[in-house]
Amino acid sequence: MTLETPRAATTASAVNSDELVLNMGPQHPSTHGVLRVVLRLDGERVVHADCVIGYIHRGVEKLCENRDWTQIILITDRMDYVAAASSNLGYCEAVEKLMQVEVPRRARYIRTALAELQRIASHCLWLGTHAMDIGAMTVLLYAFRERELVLDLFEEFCGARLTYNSMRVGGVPLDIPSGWDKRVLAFCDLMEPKLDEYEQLLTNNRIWLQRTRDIGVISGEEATAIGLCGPPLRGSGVSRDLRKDEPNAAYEEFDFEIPLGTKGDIYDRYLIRMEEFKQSIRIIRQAIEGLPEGPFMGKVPRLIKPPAGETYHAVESPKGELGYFLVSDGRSTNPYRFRVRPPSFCNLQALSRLVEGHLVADVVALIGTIDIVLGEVDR
Amino acid sequence: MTDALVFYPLAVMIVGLGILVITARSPVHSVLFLVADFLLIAALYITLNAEFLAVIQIMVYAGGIVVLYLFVVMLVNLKRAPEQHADSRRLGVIGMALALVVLVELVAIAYVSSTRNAAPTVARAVQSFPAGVRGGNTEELGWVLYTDYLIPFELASMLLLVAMVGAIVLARRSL
Amino acid sequence: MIDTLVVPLLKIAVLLNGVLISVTFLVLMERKVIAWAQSRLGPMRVGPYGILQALADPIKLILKEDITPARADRWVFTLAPIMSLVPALVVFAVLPFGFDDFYYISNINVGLLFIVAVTSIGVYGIILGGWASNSKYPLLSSLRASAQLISYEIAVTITLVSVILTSGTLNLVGIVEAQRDGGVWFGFIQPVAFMLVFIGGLAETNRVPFDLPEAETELTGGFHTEYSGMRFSLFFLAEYANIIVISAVVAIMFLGGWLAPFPNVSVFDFLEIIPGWIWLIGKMFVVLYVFIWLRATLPRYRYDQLMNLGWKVLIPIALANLMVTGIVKVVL
Amino acid sequence: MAALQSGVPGAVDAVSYWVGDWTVIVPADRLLEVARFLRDDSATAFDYCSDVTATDWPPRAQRFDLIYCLYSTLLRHRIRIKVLAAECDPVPSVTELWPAANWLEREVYDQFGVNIVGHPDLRRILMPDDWQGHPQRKDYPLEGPGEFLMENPQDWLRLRNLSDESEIE
Repeated sequence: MTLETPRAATTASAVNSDELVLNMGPQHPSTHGVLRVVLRLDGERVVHADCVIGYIHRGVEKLCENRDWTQIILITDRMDYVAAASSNLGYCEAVEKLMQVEVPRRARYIRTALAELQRIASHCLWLGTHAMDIGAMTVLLYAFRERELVLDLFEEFCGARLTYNSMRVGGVPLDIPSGWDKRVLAFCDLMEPKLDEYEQLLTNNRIWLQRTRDIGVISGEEATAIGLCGPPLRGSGVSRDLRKDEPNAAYEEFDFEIPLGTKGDIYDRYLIRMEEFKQSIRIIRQAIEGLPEGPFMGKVPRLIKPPAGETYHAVESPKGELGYFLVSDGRSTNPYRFRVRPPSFCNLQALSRLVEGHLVADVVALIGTIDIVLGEVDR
Repeated sequence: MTDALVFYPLAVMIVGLGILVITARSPVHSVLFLVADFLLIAALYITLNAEFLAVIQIMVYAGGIVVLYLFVVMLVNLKRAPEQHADSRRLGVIGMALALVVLVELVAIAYVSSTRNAAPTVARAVQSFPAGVRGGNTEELGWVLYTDYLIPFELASMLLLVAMVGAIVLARRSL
Repeated sequence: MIDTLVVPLLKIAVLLNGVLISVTFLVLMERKVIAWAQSRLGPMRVGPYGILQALADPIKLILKEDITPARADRWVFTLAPIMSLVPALVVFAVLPFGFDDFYYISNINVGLLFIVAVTSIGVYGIILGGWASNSKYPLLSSLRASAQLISYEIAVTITLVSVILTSGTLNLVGIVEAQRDGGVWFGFIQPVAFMLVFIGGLAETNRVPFDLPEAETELTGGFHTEYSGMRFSLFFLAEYANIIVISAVVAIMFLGGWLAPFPNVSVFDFLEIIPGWIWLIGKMFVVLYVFIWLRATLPRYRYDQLMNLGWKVLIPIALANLMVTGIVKVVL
Repeated sequence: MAALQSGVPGAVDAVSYWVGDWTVIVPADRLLEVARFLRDDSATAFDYCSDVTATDWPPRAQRFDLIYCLYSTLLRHRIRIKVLAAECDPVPSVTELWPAANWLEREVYDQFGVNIVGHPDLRRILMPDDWQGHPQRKDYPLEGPGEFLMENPQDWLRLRNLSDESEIE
């Protein structure tokens, strides 16, 4: 592209007339829920994009401030509803930090395995919908086929397929069912060849490369400044994964790598998530094979009532940094302040920066690459 | 007799559609009438056994050029009320004068060609190939175009090329 | 009287019904093939293995409410689906299914050009449909669609010229005759042209990976977003009828039409026991299958990439192919 | 670490350390100064703003705590800045330092009604633009302010100060 001279601009405006304002969403097949993006278009090129969110704002924070500490676990399920276990993990650990409770090692291992299974399920959903947005229909069904298997494992563990309520302050509510560990390992064996299947369809597909390379490029410094987290931040080459940087659960005992991108385009973010699948499988294997004996629940009073104080605790959810800021007044059984730092919300903020100058079709691809869940954005 | 039966209704419809083109209120409707008009003219060509010409008429005019008209008409803001011409009467006079010139020209051409029997090659071409023969008049048309009329043909294509280059230069002044 | 009026009318009736029915089954075939590609079953409820789905779909569409948006241009809104369906069906008038008089409705000398010309009229349905809806997504998509159709039409038409040079005729029956006499399908003589026409055909029928005008995930449905009921189904019919036309053109021009395979090898003469029209339909099926297969496999191009491909890749290749064909023709 | 930053700007009211988290309390008018120092100084290098939020303590005169959670991607440490503000006190926006704070501050404004000044685009974010009240305040009832029915479309138009349908995009 060359810069237009003023003269050309005047002739162009005579023909082009005005910019077109296009409302993408809240009812649109690829805004992944009820995101609304108001696009100002010059032809098909996006001049400006403004995200309008809040369509499923349910006042989760307010609600949680009126529920007691245990009931909240249920509500965290309903924020990022495709990665409920990660939300559970973050919340339970934040409360444990507030109460200074020691969590037994076995519980931490189980939590890690659950969180990583959840990462695989969430990434499956991301992969399927992202590919679908770019037009590759089959990947969606392949990815959902495997996600189904993860959901089966969760169902076996805690009885639910979507909103698990799978952890408690101090540990996990139940020990693993007999044979579950073997089935998890069998799933890991099955998942690895399936990943190759996805990659065959996409990684070297020339159309896929054309659609994803050099689209939505963002440098490491800018990504940090704008608050990207999770795979989009790592795609820009910033090494920041809370599993390594601030190890929670049992991550410091496991051996895994953090994939980093170089360019910060859609393709890099895609490759990173594909690699995270493999790393997750690696972590699950270590967690299940090395599962220690012992209690699965720590010593926690029946009525949870943390001392007065406040804390911020963040975990690496599939979407990025999922942080909980909790304030306890030490008197009531409700948190005084319950604040979630939702990764999707902060990542979505970068959308208008990413899409500028790209085409309408890229907007869809970029929404996909950010991997948002509106339940978490709007809360 | 049958020729006349086909020709006159066609001619009436062509003229009628032509009038609708300039009287229709919405420009898009005008363009649509124009398409219909071109299709009927193509039908007229078929009655003259000029299949190739008929198909080219549809392909180039109906399928190509009018689509571009439609683009322009659609993209220009139609909601704006048609602007009142400052001096529509003077424009009308100029229009009438131009129409008269064209009319005189047409009559002159018709007169000259009927007396002097111009374009003998084309007439020969049409007559030498009766309709229905494999290859039809397409071959003969190509033959005539690339031999007797080579220079006008090449000139016309040069003109189009220049127009194309000009259009690109206009559209992308910043190149 | 019977020869000039009744027989053609009968043929037209048979062909039209045949086309419409095959469209419904083509939809079923598409759903089934894609389902198998994606390790699912596809429609299974209506009839054995879901075969009657082909009938249930049209019934559903006919019975649905037909909505005209409040601010639409009523006349054009109604006219658009008709304008897109009619050309798609008219083309079948010149498609031959055999050498014999019996197998075609009309055998005109400029058959190939006729097909190109008439399909180019189909653009109007799309442009007008998008415009008349008075809605932004359809307008965007109709602009996309018409630009796409016009660009790829140029590439396809230039490519067809090189095939015409090889065959020496514009007549579709003549083209198949030339393949019979030459003893080889044009797909082997003109492999580049074959690929170009195939790709151009994908683009002209808005198929994946060129399905931008109806890119559901971008433009919510494309130029027929505002259409419903019968008018929508007319668009639908037109689209699939066009796919059948393209597959027929590809089969006739490059795959020997109704000729049995290996027309020059006497060992394979027994293949000619099967009637020619079955061969043709079989070849069309193969082409259609590839269309569907691609849909299950490939992602979608972006609009500018599509235009680049059309103007900067396909058209130059088509021109080069034309030149090479011309030189070879002169030298031989 | 905390000693370092308190040594340089000299604007910190209090420092606390509890369950592994550092918190500094800063007056609102010194916030930008402290924040810029924390971002730019090589010993702190807080280049990442993870969260901006608030807590409402109604009986207090300065009822709001604004909390800025910062993180350093280079040194991998965290800190919280806390700013106390009354209902109308202007609190400077840190959006120019960390663009990430843009939506987070909008949310604080939306949910608490904190008077943030210098924000480039201060609109409601989660609640509708014409919402009355700020839901996260402690004096806002959980069930909401109660809804009033709008049976007549004209009511809806009047609510938005529109005269007729044509003004609606």
